[in-house]
Amino acid sequence: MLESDKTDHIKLLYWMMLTRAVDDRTISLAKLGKIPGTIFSQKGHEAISVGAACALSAADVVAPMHRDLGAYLVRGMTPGRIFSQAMARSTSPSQGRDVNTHGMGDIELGIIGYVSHLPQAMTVALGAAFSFQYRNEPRVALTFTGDGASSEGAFSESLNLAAVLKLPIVFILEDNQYAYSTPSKYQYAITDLAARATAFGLPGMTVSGNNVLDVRRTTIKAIHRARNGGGPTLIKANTMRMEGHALHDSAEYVPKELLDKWKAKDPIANYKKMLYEKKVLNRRTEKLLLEQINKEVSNGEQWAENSPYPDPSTLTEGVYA
Amino acid sequence: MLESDKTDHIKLLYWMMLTRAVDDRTISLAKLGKIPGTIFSQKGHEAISVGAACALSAADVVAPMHRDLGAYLVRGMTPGRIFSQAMARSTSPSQGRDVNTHGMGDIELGIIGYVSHLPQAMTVALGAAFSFQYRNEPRVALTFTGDGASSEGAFSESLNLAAVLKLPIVFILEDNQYAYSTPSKYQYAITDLAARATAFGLPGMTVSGNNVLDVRRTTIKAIHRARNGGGPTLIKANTMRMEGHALHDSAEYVPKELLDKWKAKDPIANYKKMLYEKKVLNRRTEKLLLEQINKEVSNGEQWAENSPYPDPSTLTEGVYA
Amino acid sequence: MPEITFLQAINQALHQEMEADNTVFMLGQDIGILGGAFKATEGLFDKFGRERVIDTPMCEYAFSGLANGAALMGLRPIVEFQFADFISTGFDPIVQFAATHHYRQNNPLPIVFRAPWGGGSYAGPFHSQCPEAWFAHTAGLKVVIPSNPYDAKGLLISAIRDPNPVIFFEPKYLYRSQSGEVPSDAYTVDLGLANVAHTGDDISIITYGAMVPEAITASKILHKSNISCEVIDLRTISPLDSQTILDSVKKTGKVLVLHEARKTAGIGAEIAAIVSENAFEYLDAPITRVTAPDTPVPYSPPLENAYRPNSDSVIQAAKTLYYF
Amino acid sequence: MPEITFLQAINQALHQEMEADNTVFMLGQDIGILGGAFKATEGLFDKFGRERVIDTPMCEYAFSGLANGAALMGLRPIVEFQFADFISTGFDPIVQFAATHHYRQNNPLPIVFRAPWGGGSYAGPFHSQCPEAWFAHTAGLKVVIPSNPYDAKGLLISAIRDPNPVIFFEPKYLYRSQSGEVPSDAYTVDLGLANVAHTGDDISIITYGAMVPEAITASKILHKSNISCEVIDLRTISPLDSQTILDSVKKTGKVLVLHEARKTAGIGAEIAAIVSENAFEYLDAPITRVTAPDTPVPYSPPLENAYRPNSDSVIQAAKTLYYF
Ligand SMILES: Cc1ncc(C[n+]2csc(CCOP(=O)(O)OP(=O)(O)O)c2C)c(N)n1
Ligand SMILES: Cc1ncc(C[n+]2csc(CCOP(=O)(O)OP(=O)(O)O)c2C)c(N)n1
Ligand SMILES: [Mg+2]
Ligand SMILES: [Mg+2]
Repeated sequence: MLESDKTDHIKLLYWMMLTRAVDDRTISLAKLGKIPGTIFSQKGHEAISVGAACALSAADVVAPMHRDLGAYLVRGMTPGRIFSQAMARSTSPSQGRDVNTHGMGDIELGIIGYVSHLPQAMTVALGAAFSFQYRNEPRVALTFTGDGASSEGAFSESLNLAAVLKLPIVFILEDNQYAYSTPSKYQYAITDLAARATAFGLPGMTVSGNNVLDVRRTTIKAIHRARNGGGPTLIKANTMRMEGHALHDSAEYVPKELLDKWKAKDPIANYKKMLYEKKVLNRRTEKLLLEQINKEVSNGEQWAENSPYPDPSTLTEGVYA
Repeated sequence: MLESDKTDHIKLLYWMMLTRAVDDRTISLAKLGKIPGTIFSQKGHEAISVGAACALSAADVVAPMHRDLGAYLVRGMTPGRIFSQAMARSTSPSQGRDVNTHGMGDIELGIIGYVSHLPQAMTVALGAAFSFQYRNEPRVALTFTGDGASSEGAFSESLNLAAVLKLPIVFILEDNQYAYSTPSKYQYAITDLAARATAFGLPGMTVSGNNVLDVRRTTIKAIHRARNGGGPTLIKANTMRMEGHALHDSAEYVPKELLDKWKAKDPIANYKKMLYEKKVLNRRTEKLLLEQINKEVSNGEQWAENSPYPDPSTLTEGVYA
Repeated sequence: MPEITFLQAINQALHQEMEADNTVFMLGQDIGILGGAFKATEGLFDKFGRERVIDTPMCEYAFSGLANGAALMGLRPIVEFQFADFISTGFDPIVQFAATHHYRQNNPLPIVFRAPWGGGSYAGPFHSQCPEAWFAHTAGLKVVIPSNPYDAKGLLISAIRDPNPVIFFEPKYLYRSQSGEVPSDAYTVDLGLANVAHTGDDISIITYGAMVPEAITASKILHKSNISCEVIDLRTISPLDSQTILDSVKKTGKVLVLHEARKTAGIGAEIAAIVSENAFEYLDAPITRVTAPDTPVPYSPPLENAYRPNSDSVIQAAKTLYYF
Repeated sequence: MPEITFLQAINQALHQEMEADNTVFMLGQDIGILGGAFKATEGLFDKFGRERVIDTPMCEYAFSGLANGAALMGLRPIVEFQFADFISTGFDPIVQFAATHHYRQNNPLPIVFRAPWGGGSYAGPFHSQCPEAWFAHTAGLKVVIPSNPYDAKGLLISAIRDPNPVIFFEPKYLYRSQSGEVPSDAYTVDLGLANVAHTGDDISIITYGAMVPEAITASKILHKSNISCEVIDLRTISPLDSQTILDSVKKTGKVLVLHEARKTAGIGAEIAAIVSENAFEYLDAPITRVTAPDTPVPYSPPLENAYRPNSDSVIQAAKTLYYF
């Protein structure tokens, strides 16, 4: 294995671990009463958001949904700004105006903030892709959606419009088997959501959403296709949401066996194991990684906590540009 | 051929001829300035609306769109009431409040009036089907949509919801190759819209929309399936819109060759020819049919013209039940 | 009478109407097994099963449309939007079909579109909205927003029994913060009738929803300064009870309209218009609106606290009005 | 200056801005080959091709969302809804994303959402709507409705150049019925400024869109009865030009608000509220609203004629107001 491959593997691990660490810390902060709003659990989704985001080039853009913390981090959003957003501080990407990952966009980093209405981010991503095509730029838009959101009309309209205009866009469908409490069987009547793609004239692929390499490899292919005028692709990534829908949700509606089964498939633990086996990772490197992540997270938390709340006198500013 | 089959064939012909006659007369009335609003041409769609509606039982309901004049007639809406609606008279199904086939419902006849927003009729039909399932009644809802409307989110949401709830409903997609001026290639990127069905977990079939027997046969099967708990079906009926989108549209964007090709496939002329060949139809019967239809149409027109306009003093009545 | 929360009052109304009338059914996201994001539908799934309490896919357009069709065929659907903010996703079937159907087709459409509504819980721009003005401006809908557990139950039962489509917004801020005495049996509170929640002579505070308790608190405090406020709880936003509004205004001559929805073209504007059209000679001061400003609902507590009116802002405005 | 129709003025603005700025592009149904249902986009497809004049599939949600994303990346989309009635199908992307984006994310979204708007042509409940109040109540959008060819061109050019999402409604009743002198070069009419379309001393008629010519006609007739009306053409509905409104009201003391949208919670309510809040001492009579009633727009000519205000209804109301 080449040294550069090793670095690459470690990087993927780092991003996933960072994602989980930020998620965990956010939950702790919430439990300490430091977060006024709610937060969405990320556990189980790390390989998808990290793997897909790592397939992008710097000039590409990403329009994530609410379980894509990894994509924000990979694109350069610091843990500090993420905590600041959760803690409703003025230094956050929304200046304290939007909640958790909503509206956590930063166009300089190529991140489009989403609105709650699912899967509206897909339609915004269409527009980014359209702008690249319009200007003849070799850039691609990447966007994420959930299994539940795939029942919304906006999902189908987006696939269709992307296919008709042959837009340079990649859709990642994170199939975590639940939409809040609603299991797949009450959400759709087919076995594989990737089939939706075919019905609108784009390729649909399925990957293991718990395998970061699989996610990245397939996304790279789709991005390559999009960048070269081949049009859109839908990638369905299978996973399981390992916690409640959001902070307050104990998710008793999820069978314990299902969680147990998927616990064994943890995207980070398994990837780590593989890296140990391949001798890419050793105790020392892992310790260094952990230290670095802890430092980043703690510094970020500190920074966020020291950030001021927005000044109420700014309330009515910026409604118009 | 049995006598009853003959009658049946003649009936199908009668409904198609009546549909065309009412359509033609409406156009004449419009040209005479007797119709304040616009009207949608029906030419090319007669076999679909008639064939599908003739597959229904009396207790079933139909939620048509704007090219399903035949379905209204088959369900018992008189030409008079149809003219009255176009002429904005108080005797019309909407009491002069809605325009052309919009809001031309009559729940006693099992007809649900549509609103303009396409394909919203599909969602209303879902509710009718749901009510049958809820009450355990062996009834079915039939609804129609266009190729253009299939790009709307409401179309996909409807297929999905129908499949998830296994509703007793049949969707007819009238693929007339255009949505107003927009040809199929700008509307969708697949070759056969019936594939949409599969992607949502219901059977999708294709029929010749210019062959009334084919349409009816397939619809009967789908209705039978729905009535027996088998769930929804999508039937795509291929045809060509033979006139402009609506009265004012000269449709210069449609290639003449395309129209010529489809002119040879006229659903009424060809059916008639077949009936002549099979000796089901002869000059005398055809003449009688024509006379009867002319009489119905003329009487209807007369009745409509003699109907009063709504009284302006009723303007604000009936906003609430 | 037992004391129960606003949320329990809603839940009770749903249970009792489902029991009383088997044409009533519910549909929405996560209302079944979960009992709703706020537990408003708790216990219904266990009692009535998936036949009548349906966890739908995410498709506000299609399930609102389904409700239209089911109502047309004689059922009484209750649709839950997970938050009032998501009613914009099911907008078309409500404003185009449900609202216009009786006028055009003469068939009643008895539907209730319910949703947790409003701010005060730092839930950000997309979980705090107050979209009632969109629907009040749309002819053919009734719009109801209760302010206390008693009204919540009685108005919801009325809404379910009403032959028209009713938008029923539940101030989620009050779900658990408000308790009150509520009869255990079913009863109705008439739609279209405002309630004089507090009587007074100097100023009419016209309001609804979660601002009613704020107005009452303010009135009690203002009383100490010898300012006597009458609080009109509209309860039904559309159609408005002009009579009760005008009666109060004719008595006090001073009007303070209060709501947590945005100002421009909100319900407060309509009330100001009704008053200035019909009680002009009785007015002793400008009509004052105390509302949220014309911005999205911001998340951060200092911002939302400044955004959302409360008893303090009412007291301040009432004093200015009183000494006008 | 050449005389052209309202429709030609719109078409000219589109041609000139497309020429001047290659980040401007258009999308909508049948705007390309057909040139639009009303021919507002005629000639654009031939000149700029499908790259910049895009016939979309039928998907108001997705193409409005696409416009949001394209604007975010620096383009200037112009979206056409075939009728204003269909804007409710693309409602979510407009009211949830476009309207809130700058406030939340600090990036400008220069988009124009255009649509033929309003009644008067017996087109029925779904091809005659006036939904401006929905958008005026939604913070973050500008709403513009011109009343004559000169303003139509100038306001549309301003809207295209504006960094904010603008809802631009075109009274289709005026498309061909109104002609006027329009400079052939590009020019702007500022958004947010009302126009005094007719000066007068006794009554302020505050209106917009296709009601402006009705108000002017009425004013001319009323002049013969020695009633002098000032006609304020709002032009921009949101944000409103309170200054011009109040200046006029302070002069006349009598207010007649006129629009063809429905009454309840319409723009007229907002104007009544602004006036009664800010010019109370100047008012000599109740504020009168002349609007459509709270019903769907009916099709039949006798009904729509009764539904839609016109110069006669203005004259009648103005006389009552004058002799108050
Ligand atoms: C249009 C719309 N309706 C309802 C909601 C409320 N809601 C937030 S997340 C969620 C479930 C989403 O499920 P899925 O798409 O599978 O994503 P997941 O949360 O499982 O990652 C719902 C119903 C919403 N955000 N948008
Ligand atoms: C939501 C919506 N957008 C736009 C329109 C305007 N419109 C009326 S008919 C039509 C074309 C419909 O095409 P299709 O579904 O193929 O039916 P066809 O008219 O060809 O029978 C359009 C765009 C509409 N009725 N509804
Ligand atoms: Mg999910
Ligand atoms: Mg078509």
